Amino acid sequence: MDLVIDIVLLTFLGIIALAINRIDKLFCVIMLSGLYSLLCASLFVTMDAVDVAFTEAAVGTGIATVLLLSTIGATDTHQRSAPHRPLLALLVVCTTGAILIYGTMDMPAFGDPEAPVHQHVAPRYLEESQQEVGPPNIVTSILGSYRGIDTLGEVVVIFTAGLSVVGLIGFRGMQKYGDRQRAAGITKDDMDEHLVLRVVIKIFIPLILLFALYVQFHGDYGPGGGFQAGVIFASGFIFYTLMFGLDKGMRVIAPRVLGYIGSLGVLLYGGVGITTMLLGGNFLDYDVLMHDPLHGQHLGIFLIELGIGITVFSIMLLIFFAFSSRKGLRQ
Amino acid sequence: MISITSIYAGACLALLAIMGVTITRAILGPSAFDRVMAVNMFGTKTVLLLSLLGFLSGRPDFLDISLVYALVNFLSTIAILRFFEGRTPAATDNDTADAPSTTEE
Amino acid sequence: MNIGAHYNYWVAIFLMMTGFYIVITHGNLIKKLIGLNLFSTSVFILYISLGKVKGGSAPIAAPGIEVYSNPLPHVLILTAIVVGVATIAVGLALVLLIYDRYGTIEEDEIRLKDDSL
Amino acid sequence: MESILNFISALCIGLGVFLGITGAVGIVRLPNFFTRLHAASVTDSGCAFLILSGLMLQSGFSIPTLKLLFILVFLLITSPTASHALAKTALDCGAEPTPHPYEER
Repeated sequence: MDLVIDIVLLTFLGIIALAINRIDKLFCVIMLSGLYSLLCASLFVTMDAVDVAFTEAAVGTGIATVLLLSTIGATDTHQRSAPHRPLLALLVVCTTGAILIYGTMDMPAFGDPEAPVHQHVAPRYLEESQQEVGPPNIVTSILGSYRGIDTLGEVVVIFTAGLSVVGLIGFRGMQKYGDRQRAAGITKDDMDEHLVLRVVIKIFIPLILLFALYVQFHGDYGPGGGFQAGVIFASGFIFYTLMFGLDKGMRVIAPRVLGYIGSLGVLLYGGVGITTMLLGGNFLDYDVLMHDPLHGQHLGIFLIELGIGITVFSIMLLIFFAFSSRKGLRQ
Repeated sequence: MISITSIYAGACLALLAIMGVTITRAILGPSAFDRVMAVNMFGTKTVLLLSLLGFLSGRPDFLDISLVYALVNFLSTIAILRFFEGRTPAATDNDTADAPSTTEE
Repeated sequence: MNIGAHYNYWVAIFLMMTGFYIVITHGNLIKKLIGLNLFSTSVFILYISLGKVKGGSAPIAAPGIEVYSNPLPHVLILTAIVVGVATIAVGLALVLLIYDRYGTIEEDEIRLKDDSL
Repeated sequence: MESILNFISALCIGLGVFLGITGAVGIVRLPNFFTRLHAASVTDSGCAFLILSGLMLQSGFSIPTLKLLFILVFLLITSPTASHALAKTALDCGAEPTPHPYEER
């Protein structure tokens, strides 16, 4: 049964990819890529990767769609050129694809428990993480403890990406927006038009934030963790900004503050590492944080997940603000 | 008496069929709003599919994912609607009013 | 040969090649970025497919469950997704800058407008 | 008791799936955007309600039931809201609901 669902979902993905290639209306392409990422996430669930599905749903579908839409809103909604040398490209692509498919012939069958991937470190993670690290969610144990330095790298990458986006496009023209609106003669309060949406969103924003906190702190026991919680927390603010305007959104939390908060997250993560070194352990070796190694691990993972959550939240929101100040989406 | 698991499985298959139809509508259009509607409906069906999958695999603890889906689906719909506002019908009506300089493939 | 045994890998490769094709043939910068996104997603699918164990369950320990899927690819891909979106965001920021400078997001038109290219 | 509960839950899921399929037929066959939106949004809410209630009956008094309830409430509120906003935006952007769509085709 799982296999049937798997095959059908994969086929849908293939169809959507072809359609994305064919269609030259960028709006439609973005809709399809949203669908694509929803489908991907369902596929990840059927393949037991619940944490990944969680992230893909929150990040791939939510944030990516919003960013793409604001970009085409600020630039151009149509693709104006035909594909460039399609036959040559097709030849290259087919050759590469054929070689890759030839390569899969020697790969172990899908789901084979004897495959080499499952022989090396995974058995240790599965069998001993309960005694060594503690959380029932093994993905969280690996993310926070076994591969903590790796994750620190990723967080720094996200932080850098946020800085680059702000450095590249900044928050152009946001102060003048009110004046421009008045100059253009838009005095009508368009909030009245969306009474229903406004009320519904107002009710939901606190619940969304609460849910984000639940995802953050329940990440040890179920799917979730800092990455997902950060994005969900940011999406609460994105709802508010989309509905009530960028000016009001920035009044709730200013970009400057977001920059500070983002750095704080990275610092918290790195600080835990430094602390463990000062206490005599290795970098990010949480065993030394408390008397009992298991408690130390728990505290360490809690702190670094918090750091991840804070950074991801502030950077995602910062990127959203930067893109929104381009007025691709009407605020 | 049919077992409840086979009911779940049947419902999953039916939902997959519905999702297929929805994808067709999203690809064919014709208007941009049809696509938005299709994406929205697809999102709801995904939420249901994921809930069913949880019960099918016997671990219904992962419903948080469905909740996130519902949330994100709503978020993207709102973003799309904000994208449309203040645009002329020509910019939104995909297949009837193309920009004049568009070159078809 | 059993189709189910390699279908995941084949579709992942197909998606990867479609993304590649979009990146190299289309001149529109946003379309290129979406192609890149397809490409990276196909890698995610490949990794997660490798991690699946038949009859396994999600790697969250619970009483009464013996077989779990391999959690390592999940960790790698989880962070890769977030980094991927951050990358796309930087790419889109560059697209916005290019649009500011040249007034278009088509490669051919940019080339026409700038002699140094 | 068990079998009665199973029967009711199967009935709910079956009805939900039926509604879903109706909606899918609707968005393919109906002639213009507003009629399609009508088909999609009405069945969407009904389908979600029935399937999720069916699952809730299966999971008894537990955390999954609570989560399902949250999903249900969220979908029941956001789905009609999204449809409303979509229809409103379409209307503002110049899509006209036509009284006799079949005759114009």
